[in-house]
Amino acid sequence: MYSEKVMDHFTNPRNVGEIENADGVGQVGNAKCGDIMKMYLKIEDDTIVDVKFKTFGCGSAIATSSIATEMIIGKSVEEAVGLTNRAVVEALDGLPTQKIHCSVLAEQAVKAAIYDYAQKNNLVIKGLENYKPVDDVHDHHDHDEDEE
Amino acid sequence: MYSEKVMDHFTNPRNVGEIENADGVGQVGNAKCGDIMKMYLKIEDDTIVDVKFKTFGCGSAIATSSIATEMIIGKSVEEAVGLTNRAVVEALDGLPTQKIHCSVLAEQAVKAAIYDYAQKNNLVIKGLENYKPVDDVHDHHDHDEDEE
Amino acid sequence: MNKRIYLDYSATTPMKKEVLDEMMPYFSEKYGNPSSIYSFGREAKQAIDVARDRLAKAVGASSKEIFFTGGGSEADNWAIKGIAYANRNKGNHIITSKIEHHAVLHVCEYLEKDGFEVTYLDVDEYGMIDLEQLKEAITDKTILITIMYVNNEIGTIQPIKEIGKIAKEKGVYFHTDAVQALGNIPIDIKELDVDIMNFSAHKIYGPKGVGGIYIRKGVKIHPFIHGGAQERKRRAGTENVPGIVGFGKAAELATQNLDSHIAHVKRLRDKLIEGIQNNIDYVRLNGHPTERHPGNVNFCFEFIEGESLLLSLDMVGIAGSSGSACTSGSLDPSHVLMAIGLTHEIAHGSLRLTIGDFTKEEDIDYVVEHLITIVDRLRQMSPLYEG
Amino acid sequence: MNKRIYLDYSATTPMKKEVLDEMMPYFSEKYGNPSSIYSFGREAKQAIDVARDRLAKAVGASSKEIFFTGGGSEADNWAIKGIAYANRNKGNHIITSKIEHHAVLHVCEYLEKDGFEVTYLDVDEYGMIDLEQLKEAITDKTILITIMYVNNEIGTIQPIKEIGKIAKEKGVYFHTDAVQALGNIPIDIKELDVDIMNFSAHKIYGPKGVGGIYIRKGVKIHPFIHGGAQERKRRAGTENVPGIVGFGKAAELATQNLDSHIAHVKRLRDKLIEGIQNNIDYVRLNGHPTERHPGNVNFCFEFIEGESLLLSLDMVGIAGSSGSACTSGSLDPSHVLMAIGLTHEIAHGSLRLTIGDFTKEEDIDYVVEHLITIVDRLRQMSPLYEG
Ligand SMILES: Cc1ncc(COP(=O)(O)O)c(C=O)c1O
Ligand SMILES: Cc1ncc(COP(=O)(O)O)c(C=O)c1O
Ligand code: FES
Ligand code: FES
Repeated sequence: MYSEKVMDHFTNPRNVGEIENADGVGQVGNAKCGDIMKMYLKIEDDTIVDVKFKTFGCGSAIATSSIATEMIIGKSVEEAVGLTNRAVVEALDGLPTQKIHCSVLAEQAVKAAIYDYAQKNNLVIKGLENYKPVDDVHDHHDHDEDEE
Repeated sequence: MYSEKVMDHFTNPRNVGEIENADGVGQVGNAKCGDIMKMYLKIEDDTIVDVKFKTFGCGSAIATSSIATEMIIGKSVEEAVGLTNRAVVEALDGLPTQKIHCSVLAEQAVKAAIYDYAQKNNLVIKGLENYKPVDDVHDHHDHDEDEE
Repeated sequence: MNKRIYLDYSATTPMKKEVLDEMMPYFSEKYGNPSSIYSFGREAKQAIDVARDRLAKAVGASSKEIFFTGGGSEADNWAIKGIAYANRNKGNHIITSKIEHHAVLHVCEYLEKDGFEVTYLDVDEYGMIDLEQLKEAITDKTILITIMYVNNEIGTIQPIKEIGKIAKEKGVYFHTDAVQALGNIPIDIKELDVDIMNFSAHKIYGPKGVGGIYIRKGVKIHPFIHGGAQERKRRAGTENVPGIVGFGKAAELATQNLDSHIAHVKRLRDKLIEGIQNNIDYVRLNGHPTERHPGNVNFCFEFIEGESLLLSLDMVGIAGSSGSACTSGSLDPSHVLMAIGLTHEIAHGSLRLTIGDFTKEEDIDYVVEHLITIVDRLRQMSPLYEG
Repeated sequence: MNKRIYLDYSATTPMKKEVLDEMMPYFSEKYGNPSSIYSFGREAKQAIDVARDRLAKAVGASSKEIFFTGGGSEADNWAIKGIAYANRNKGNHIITSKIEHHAVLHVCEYLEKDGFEVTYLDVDEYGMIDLEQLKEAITDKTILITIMYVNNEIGTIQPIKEIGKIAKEKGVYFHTDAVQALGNIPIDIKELDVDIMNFSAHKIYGPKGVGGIYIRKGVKIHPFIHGGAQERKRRAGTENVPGIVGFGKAAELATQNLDSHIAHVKRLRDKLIEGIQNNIDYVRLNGHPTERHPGNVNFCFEFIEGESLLLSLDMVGIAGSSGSACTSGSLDPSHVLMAIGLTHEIAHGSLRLTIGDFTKEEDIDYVVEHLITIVDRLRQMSPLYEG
């Protein structure tokens, strides 16, 4: 079901934890839907120098959080805003159709954390101009089924 | 499906054939229904001294004809009239439910042949007073099925 | 009885060794439930995917359009009821033929009691439907045409391509029961305007109790067995993993060996037909002379009745079947034999012998030899036969 | 991964050797079609009769009331649709519960779209229906009550005897899905006022893709699969002879070994329940404390999600299942967990471990040990858990 990459990130998730006094914190999803991702950013000179996450969710929710943190560490804030769920899925060598939304969640968690950073610092960040924080991006669980 | 007795009479049917100038001949069933039995009797002093049959039909039609001939040879005409399909079935160690009607056919063939004998000789035979020759006693093929 | 000559391949087939070998691991080792998440449930799931690909390839379909069922009859029921009830708003008329398998006819009869109207097309003396009659039968209420690919009793092959064209032109769904076609004639769904086609594993040296159905993408059909999310929510129930694996293998073998299979059975079929025609009087070959299942032989023997013929053959080790009423316990002889215009008398004396991969040349000699004797013996016993 | 501890016996079971041994001859040797007249078709027929007797005996029914199907789901569909459509003239109301298997619920939902009305009874926190609520739900339009015997997720055993009495009193048919009951609790249909009951072979160490149904003599029900005259015209389709033979054997074994089976799984079940309760905080045992499937363990672990729990267990060789939404790809967690009143948050973290004949004492120790670590690890990763 899951690629080796997913299983690797699920088994040995990178950057689990919290950052005290993080420069940006974002949380998306909700427990009702079965997944919550919380992301902590440490930002220096517009560059993301550290990321940590905590996730309540399925295997792919954990794996997408993990790989997303890797993908944005060392990147500029603007670059990080550009992270798409597609890129996350590709980096994981794919996800089952009904798990794609987990990758959306990861993208949104990154955006939410950067938005928080921007709000705190009164910044306008390219690519986030129209961003609205959402509680639940879980437009949930597409199915791989045909019409009946 | 069939008892050994049935298979024996099917494989080695007794008294197959015709009797020339028979004293009584009876035919029942019809080809449309898939079974015809024709029975020839030789009768001396009110006693059945020889019987032959020809049957177009299934295994049990052949077996019931065969055993019926055995059961009436040597019997008085009155005794032979008393042959029931039940007795035929019992003598064969049973028949599948949907084949019971073949035994009815055998009973009827005997009766028809005796009736013919009675007609030819202007006799009234006990047990045959109300007998009406029928072309097709095949009220056909009961099923062993439940209500649906 | 030691001798055993099996000539009832259209009824069912022995499983081939390769098929059983492929199934074995899934009974007691890789027994995981394919819907589960743990590794050996996934193993089972993958095995099903492989089987699906194999069956899809065997018939020229995409894997996404293939679903597994609990047999050929279930698939027939699914196809017809599923289409009927899902398209009821469009119309209530169904067209079929008089020589369909009971799994089609009895469903149609059931639907008639529930407000559907069914046209049963005639067939000619060879068992062929008439395309003109078909066209005329279509009304604006027609939602489904269901005509079998290859007839199971007399082996007649219908003009499926032409029927499909007509159906497509008129915007009517077309289902064909291909249970007897798979493994016996080439099938390429891409070339046919068929919307639904169904199969059965045990007719092609696979396991009993497993069927398959092709449902063209976009066809509006209800599920038949509701429940769990198996088969992409189209057919509920824990998958018969070993069975499906076996079906996949059997389908693969059937296509790989199709040419040699056809050549083999056809040769023996023609030998048997000739053997009977040249040696026994008062016989009639049923079915089409050329558009015919390569392994199907079906004769009527006048003056005798099918069940006693079968019993007699069985006693010398030959297994065949008959459309005689007496074998089925029903009043009338086979509806197929009646539909091609046989009288009751003659239809009663029918014998179907169907040839398969394990049939040998000498089996045919043996059968002809014994048939001659048996038919003669039964005729001598028959009040209809005037020697 | 070498270690394999299978704790998903309620999903499916490995086939027992005795079962497979009994099936083997029917694949490639005694492959005759049971409907045929020749001797080895009759062999197959006899084998089916033996299987039918065995299943009948296992549940205290007469053989004439037992029919074989292509699985438990087919039998559920048959029971409910068959009764519904055959008795439509009497009424259109069906009563079921909120915790039925999907093979029951989805059929009921289908029927609702076709003019039937369905009452879904509540259950209490243990998963028990309320007999008073049942009585009140019955109207003069009610034709069927369908309540499962043993729940597949949380193991709760319903008061089938009492339900049957109520149904009988009111003249309403009563169907119970006994798929999880067979082989796990004693069943004696003679003692119960049940009209229809269904089973599945692969839950009792038999083959996948074979089910059984008890239909009390006289019950008015339509056939579900129309076609050939198999199963005394009640269920068409060439019989899955090896599968049916295997089911018969499995049913026989299940009853012969019932007491020792129950004692064995119950002991390990209780050990596992205690092991979890004594070593892990924030857990909740789902289902009834006593009226419970002897091998069923179902817990919610707060702050974590079921799929990641399952995956983690799989990595140390433990196979379980979950009512988590994420495993099923559906929006909501298990309808059963919701019906017993769990919140979404908690229901997401459920784990079902079901014990069977091949489970060993040390397996339980291994599972508890690993569960402690895994739950802790996932909780450390969870934003909901405040250490
Ligand atoms: C209670 C219950 N009913 C029905 C079924 C369906 O049985 P099958 O998988 O044989 O279709 C199952 C198992 O999946 C079950 O647990
Ligand atoms: C043409 C045809 N359709 C359907 C079926 C039914 O298939 P199954 O026996 O697998 O249910 C058969 C064989 O019995 C058949 O020959
Ligand atoms: S968290 Fe629900 S599917 Fe991933
Ligand atoms: S002759 Fe028809 S069943 Fe015997």
